[in-house]
Amino acid sequence: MEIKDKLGAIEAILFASGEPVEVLRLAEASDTDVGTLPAMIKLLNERYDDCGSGLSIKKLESSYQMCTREEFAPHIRRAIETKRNTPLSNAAMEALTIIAYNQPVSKGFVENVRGVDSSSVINNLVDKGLVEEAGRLDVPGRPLAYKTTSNFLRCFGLDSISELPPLPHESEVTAQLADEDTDDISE
Amino acid sequence: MEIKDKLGAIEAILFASGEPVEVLRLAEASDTDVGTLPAMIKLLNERYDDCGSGLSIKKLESSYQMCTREEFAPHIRRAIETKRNTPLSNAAMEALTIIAYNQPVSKGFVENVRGVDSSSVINNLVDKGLVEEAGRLDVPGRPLAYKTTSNFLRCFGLDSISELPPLPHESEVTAQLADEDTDDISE
Amino acid sequence: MENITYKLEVFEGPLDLLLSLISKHKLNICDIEISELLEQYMLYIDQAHEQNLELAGEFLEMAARLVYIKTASLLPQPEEAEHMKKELEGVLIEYSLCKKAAVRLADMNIGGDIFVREQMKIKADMTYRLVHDPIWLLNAYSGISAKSLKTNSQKLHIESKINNVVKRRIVSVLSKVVHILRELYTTGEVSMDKLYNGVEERSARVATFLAVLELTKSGRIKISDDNTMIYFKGRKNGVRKSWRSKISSAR
Repeated sequence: MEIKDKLGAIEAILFASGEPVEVLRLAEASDTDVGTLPAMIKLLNERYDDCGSGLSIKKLESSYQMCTREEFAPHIRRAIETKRNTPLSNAAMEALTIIAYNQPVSKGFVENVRGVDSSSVINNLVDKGLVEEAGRLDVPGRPLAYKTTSNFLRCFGLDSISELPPLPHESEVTAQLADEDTDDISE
Repeated sequence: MEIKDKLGAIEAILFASGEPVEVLRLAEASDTDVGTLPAMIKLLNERYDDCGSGLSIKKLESSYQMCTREEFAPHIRRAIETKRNTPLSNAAMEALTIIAYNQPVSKGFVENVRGVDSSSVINNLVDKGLVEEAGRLDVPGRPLAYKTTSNFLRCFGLDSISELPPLPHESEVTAQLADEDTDDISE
Repeated sequence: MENITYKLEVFEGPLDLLLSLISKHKLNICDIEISELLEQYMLYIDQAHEQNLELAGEFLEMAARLVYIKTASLLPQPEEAEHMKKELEGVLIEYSLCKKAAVRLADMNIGGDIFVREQMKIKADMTYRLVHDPIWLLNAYSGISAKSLKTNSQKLHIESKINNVVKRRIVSVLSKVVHILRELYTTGEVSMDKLYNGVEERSARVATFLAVLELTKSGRIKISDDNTMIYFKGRKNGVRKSWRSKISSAR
């Protein structure tokens, strides 16, 4: 195995691990001698320096970790924070309305109405500060309950939950259907 | 900001995000013009090629993602002891194919083509991040629709859904069944 | 779960089985001989039955469909059968295309060899800042409520069905055996009518009937020639005790 390949393997391993990798494990997995590993890491870091890469490899105790260079932190923050303003997905809107109209409500309830697993959707709503935990429900299993937040009210221009647009009443729906029927007849 | 710095910022953003980053978001956060972004990515990938890096940047629909090169998979596996992904079952591949070629598509459609209940197969594809919800279809019952993910593209080496291999022609099917017959006879 | 339900040897489902039969018996997928296909299909179902393989409902549904097509084709005007046959052929061709495409796609799978990483843990404010009209909420809710109402009512429906089955009292044959023997121990004989007197529940009546058969078979009781009276075939006390203790421990 050439040095070039070993360097590639070291990069790939450090990238994929995310967390710090023990010197011994890194050497073994990249077919590198433990003694020469520091020199290899140095080669990689020099290459990163030369081309102004956004990455660098840091030594922590007896481990190595790949990370970004500090000077690019503002860019990273911008990239991650702009994500917060991507409009809500259909799935997220559905889960949010089910919680809004039925709060406090368990994850199970949302999943029942939607017919699919909704864990990640709800976690996402929590991350976005639209929904928060509201204790546990007093039903078997004592599931976590969720309710909407004040940020939710702000995002939808509401003063309070009582201002949610009223749901059409079931009798209205049937009345409307009946109306449509009569329309059909009169046509 | 020099090109060198922009390249560094792009690298840092892609590294830190982990998941695919939308073109617009990446351009904005790295102070790059959307039009020149593809050229910048190309520069980075060329640099990675030249020095035999373990990394590469993939385009997935309208996003970019940093990932490792295939050839280093054995090293990574040795280092981080990931279980080799169990290959997808025939049932899963069938459902995935139907969704990929007809997306967005309901569970009912998949079941119609396969002739068997496919709920657990589809849930499994969702868990594996190959398939995700895509709103509801505007047909009676408003069933949930499914589409493939960017992870699907990466796993199957595609840049976009339009690159899916063309479907086999009907005549191939009839011919193939006939071929199998002759095979049987010759055995 | 998918394994036990659909995996019958190598078949994913009834369509998979049909395709294999078509190929094995050199049938023309564009003009299937239904009788031949039905015969082979039923042969397979029988074999599966013999091996105690649990077949998914879909396999039986398909059998019914094939039988129906065959029956309809015997009618003076077999247009419906012809139509259903064409439909089945269409489904089979479509499914076989899907299988073929799935194999091609599977060849391209490199997912396990490319690694990505988790997002770095960065303290970022992810609070949602966009502002929407509240009518969005109503729209999203009414988009699902029709469906959820339907599924919820369906669920009720299913629950009531299950309750019909589960909540109905099931009377065990054993309890009736005990009942009959108890009668016999006290009186030595009992009339058939008396056993059924006041027993309204179907399950209880069936259990009584089976209990009489069971006891006759084991030679514990005998029935009069006109089938109206049951007599006790006397046993030693010790046997009686051990039998009863067996029952009470079995309970």
